[in-house]
Amino acid sequence: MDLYEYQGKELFRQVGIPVADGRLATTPEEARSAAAELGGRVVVKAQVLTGGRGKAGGIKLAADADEAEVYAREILGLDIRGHVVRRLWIEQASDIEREYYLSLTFDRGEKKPLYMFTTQGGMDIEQVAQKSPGALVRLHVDPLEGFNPWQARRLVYGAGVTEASEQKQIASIVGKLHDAFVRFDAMLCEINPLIVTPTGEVKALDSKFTVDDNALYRHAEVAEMRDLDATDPLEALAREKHVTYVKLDGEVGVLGNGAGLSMSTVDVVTFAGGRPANFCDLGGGGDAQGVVDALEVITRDPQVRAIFFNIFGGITRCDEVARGILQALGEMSLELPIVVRLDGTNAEEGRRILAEAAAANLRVSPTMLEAAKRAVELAA
Amino acid sequence: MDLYEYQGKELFRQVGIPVADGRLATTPEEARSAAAELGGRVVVKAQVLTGGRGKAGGIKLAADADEAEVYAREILGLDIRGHVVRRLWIEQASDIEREYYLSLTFDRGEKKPLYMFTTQGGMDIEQVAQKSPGALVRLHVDPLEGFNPWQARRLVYGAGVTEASEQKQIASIVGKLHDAFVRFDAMLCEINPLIVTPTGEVKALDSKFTVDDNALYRHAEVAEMRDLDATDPLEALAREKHVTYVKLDGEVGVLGNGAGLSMSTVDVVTFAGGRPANFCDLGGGGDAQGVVDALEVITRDPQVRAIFFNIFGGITRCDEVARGILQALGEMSLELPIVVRLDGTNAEEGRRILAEAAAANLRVSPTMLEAAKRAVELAA
Amino acid sequence: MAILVDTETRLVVQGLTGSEGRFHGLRNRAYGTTLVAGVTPGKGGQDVEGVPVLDTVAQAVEEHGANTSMVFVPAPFAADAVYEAIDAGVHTVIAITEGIPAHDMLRIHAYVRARGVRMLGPNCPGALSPGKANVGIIPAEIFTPGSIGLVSRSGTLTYQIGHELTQMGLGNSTIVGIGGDPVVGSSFVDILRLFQDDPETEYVVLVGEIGGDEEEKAATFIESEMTKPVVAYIAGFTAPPGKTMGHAGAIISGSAGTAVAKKEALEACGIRVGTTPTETAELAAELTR
Amino acid sequence: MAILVDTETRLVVQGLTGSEGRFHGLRNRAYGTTLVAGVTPGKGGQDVEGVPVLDTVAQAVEEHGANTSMVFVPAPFAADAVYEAIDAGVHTVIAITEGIPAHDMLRIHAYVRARGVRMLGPNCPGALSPGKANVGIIPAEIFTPGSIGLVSRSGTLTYQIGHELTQMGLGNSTIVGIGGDPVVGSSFVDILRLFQDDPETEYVVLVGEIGGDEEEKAATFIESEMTKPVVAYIAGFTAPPGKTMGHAGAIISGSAGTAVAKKEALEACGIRVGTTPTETAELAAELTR
Repeated sequence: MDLYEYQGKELFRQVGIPVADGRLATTPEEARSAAAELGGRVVVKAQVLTGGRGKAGGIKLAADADEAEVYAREILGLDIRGHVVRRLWIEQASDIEREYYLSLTFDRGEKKPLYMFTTQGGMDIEQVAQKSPGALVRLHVDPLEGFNPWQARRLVYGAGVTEASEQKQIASIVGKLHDAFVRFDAMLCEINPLIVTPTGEVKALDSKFTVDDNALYRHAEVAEMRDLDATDPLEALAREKHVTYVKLDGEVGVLGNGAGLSMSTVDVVTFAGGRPANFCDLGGGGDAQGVVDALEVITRDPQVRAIFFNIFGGITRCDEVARGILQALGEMSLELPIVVRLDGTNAEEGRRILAEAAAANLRVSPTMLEAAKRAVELAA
Repeated sequence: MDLYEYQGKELFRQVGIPVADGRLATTPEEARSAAAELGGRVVVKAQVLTGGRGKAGGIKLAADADEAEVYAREILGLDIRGHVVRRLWIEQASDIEREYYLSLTFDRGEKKPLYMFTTQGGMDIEQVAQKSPGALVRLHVDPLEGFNPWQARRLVYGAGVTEASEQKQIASIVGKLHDAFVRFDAMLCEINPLIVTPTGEVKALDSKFTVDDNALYRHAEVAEMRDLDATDPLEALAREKHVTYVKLDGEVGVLGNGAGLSMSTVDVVTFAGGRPANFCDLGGGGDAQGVVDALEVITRDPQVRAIFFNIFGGITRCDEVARGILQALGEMSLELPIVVRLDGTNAEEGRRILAEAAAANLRVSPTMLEAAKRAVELAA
Repeated sequence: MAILVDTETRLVVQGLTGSEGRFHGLRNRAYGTTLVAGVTPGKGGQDVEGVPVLDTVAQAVEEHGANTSMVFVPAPFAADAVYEAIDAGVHTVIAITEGIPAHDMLRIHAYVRARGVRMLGPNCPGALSPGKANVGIIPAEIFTPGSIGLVSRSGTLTYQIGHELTQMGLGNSTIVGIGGDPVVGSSFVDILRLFQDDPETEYVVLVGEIGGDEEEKAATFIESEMTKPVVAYIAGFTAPPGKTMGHAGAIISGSAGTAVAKKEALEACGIRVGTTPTETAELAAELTR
Repeated sequence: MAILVDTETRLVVQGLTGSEGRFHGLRNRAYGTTLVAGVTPGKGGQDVEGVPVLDTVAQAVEEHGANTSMVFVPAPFAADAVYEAIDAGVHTVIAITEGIPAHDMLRIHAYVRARGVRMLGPNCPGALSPGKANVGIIPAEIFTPGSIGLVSRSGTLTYQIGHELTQMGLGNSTIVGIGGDPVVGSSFVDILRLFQDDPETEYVVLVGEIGGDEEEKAATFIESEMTKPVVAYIAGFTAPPGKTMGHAGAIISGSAGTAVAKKEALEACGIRVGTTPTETAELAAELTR
């Protein structure tokens, strides 16, 4: 789960990482009063779960509350890479002397948290890594031993920070970032830029914070931060129905059982020349109601013109799936063409059930590849 | 550093281990008002840093405040195995249905914390270990991974606790004992007995808590618990002077440099037929003032009849030690016979300095063994 | 022989009294796996169709000689269950449980490695050595004994490919699901090493998917250390970046972990990669001719 | 050869700019030890009599090829310094610092073992291989090169015995102080194993003291795995239970860790135990005849 800048900063604040004072605003009026409360110059920042806000006009420096309101009006509703701005973060403006970069990420390859730090902040870290790899200090943390202060020194001295007070402040932030990472089950904690002000203060000017979905059960306060308005409405419906669903941009609705097979099904549709409308995983033990729920989500997408049901029965029984399909047809008066491929546990029984129902829009195909081709044709 | 029962219970309370309510009292009057405040029956418990209080009459059950005062009067000033009772813990009386034993100790051999748990509580655990080893569950904790709940289950089920509520309460206490152990740098946390009341409540009826002296710098609140009145006055003086000193019960005052050599010196005095008055380590880099301080502590013991100075110079320079001895002789007008053996760095110079001083009570011996014999003779 | 599970396996199921644990535990027993005990704290003394239920894994090891544990405990308690199994002394832990926090797995991974214990999962279908033992939720009836080792991060996709192999008359030595989470107990390389050393395995099919770099590491390992032929399949060519595709571990982060990159890495090391499950099975069949 | 420190040693001193670190670091250099750098965070760029001071141990390893670290950092910061040294990649850490909390050492012990790094101390005098290298605070002038390996939990007591050996014309391969704390990086057994494998060592003198059970473990090891003759000394026969005798680790807990028990354990394994340092040196001298 990705957090907004202001949410990540709230978590930073909780572990003691210095951030500028700010307020959330969802209307120009709120932006005005937030700016008035904060006093002085403020930055009006679009809260969107994507990068490139600055270039897209989503960040503006306002001299006073009036200007903050004007900018808020401009930014709210802006579409930034497909994300509509609904929230603003109004923050006291910070003077910037230098921009650094600090992150702690979950390194799957090494199975360890990985620190990255460079004094070349403010830009994309992948660029820094490519252009001047020597400027980027990387350091893993042992998951059992955890953080020790030498690691902060290694980053700070390794990157060539020379001013003693800066060294000390950054070292402290490095340790606190680890606190945040562990305490909130983060997959990513990024501060870019980590700024030094002209008076030598170090603080986090931005935050990128991703929390492990599997760990949300032990972080109720973070789980509540999820912005349901920002997620795709179909994906929100899917979440509600406990259906694993990812919206894609085509016409062939896809339903499989198991993540790997479902991904493979999406691929096969593509290879057959079609465009999948979604990824949808019925899960390992799908029952009839699961099938109904999944079909409801898939067919809510108006782009869908045909549906491909690809089931390999294991724990999932094909007869149960067949019954679910018929139940859904009955309840939803579906008229879209549906191609079904059943194999594995009770596949014959499943096929027999579908054949007996003799629904006009239902076709059964013997193999995955053939079924995919059929579905692509029907969606054309 | 060993803590009194009431101090250990305070730490238990801080981590959430249930203990009975109680008050500290140092006079019979305080004991009375403590008992009155607590209400009902109370137990008057001598606070001494040794075992066997019960048998020595140091624990009494009082029906009311009057009786508490009477018992307090009896117990205060009692000598229990050489420890004079100066503090009492007045605690609400607990009804006991069953007595268990639970501890977490620092296992040097395995280099891991070690849990021990048995339902045969209330008696000496070494006895349980000998008589019915099968009844004692032992379980180590990995120092990097720390505590996990299965360990509590292993103890509780392994020892055969059958009642579900008891299992749950004890499992929780097991986890909290680990919290206490780690949080306070304990070398030992023992609850004996861990009682079950007739209503099924589990609580710690006693505490034995030892904190690592080397870690006291990070536990100011524990360091302040040290009872300077209870330590041997000579050892207290030594602590004040930063001299490593342990009081023994003989006539030959012993001073060495380095813990191993000092221990060896005490041994050699014994093998030579004498009785050492103390262990005293000048430390690795002893200077003249260190020698003066150490001599001051040693000679404060009225039993001392001769002193054996055993120095092997390494980092310590023998000439420096010799000067310290002369300085001490001058300042303290010492008349006790002193046998000095100097070897190693600048030994000749040291011997020359002592020879030139020609003090009447000062003898220089060439070897450790000969010096020991001489000192024993002089003390006889 | 075969790998990981076989006739020597003495299984304890942690969470045997739960509905899933009971269903699959008994199913594994019905297949012929030696199921010696179940563990559910507080339910010691009960039994599940004749299988004794104990309070601790230690009892299963000491009293019933358990050497392999299958974990069906709910996610919030699963990490603790895995530690319990490791410390009790089993040599193999197979964690079926889905949804264990990734940080818990970081610690478990370090812990399990340091102790030389083998672990599959979490979020995995387990391991099946046809004709010998089945530990997990793999439907055994799809597979027949043979010489092809199958290793995958996915369940049903493996069944699909296995099914196609079976249709062609080809059998498997062991089918291994390593799990779909970002950090799992055994990597592709760990399992490939076991297959390389297993006399019953002659060929290997590797079924990867988007996310992480385990397929890339497998490619290097196969090229440098394996003599047995390997073919591969990768799922997720159409997956958009930043979206979790069913498995917690199936996610393209930035430009890392794409199916194209994995396919290229494998092909650069001389490993043929099928475009569809069917083509992959056909490539495997070609090897055996 | 010799063990632990020799002409291959490239030393970095953590805390070189402190008074003790400076004194002993330079003393070690004067003896002939290759001292490549010092580390004091924040003092990088300075030097101590020509020895470069750096901010991190990593720099000492990468830029100066340090392979051994000596730790003189004050106790509250010493654990961190040890971790830094281990992770920077040195193969040997010698911690002179006294007063490191025992819990810190539990964790360090597990950490250092898992990484195959050798560690002496804390609260130890270091290691001296006469004629080759000295890392620590052992006064080298007492010792001469020879074939007796000397290992001890104590400093001065070792000097005493070494001095008596030198007086008899006997020299040492390496003198090792493992440290006087309850948990130290290397046990007697670890060092005995090194001596057993060291061609220059022909005999070993072990100097133990009260507390713990490392002498007992050493006895078993000597009996079962050593071919080289060993004599021993134990200090603390007169020590009362429950009192710390100078070393944090020199304490009899209950009935465990007494000198008598240790002496009996050693003798039961056929190892002669001297009553005094002098007698111990004489026993060692007998071995060499």
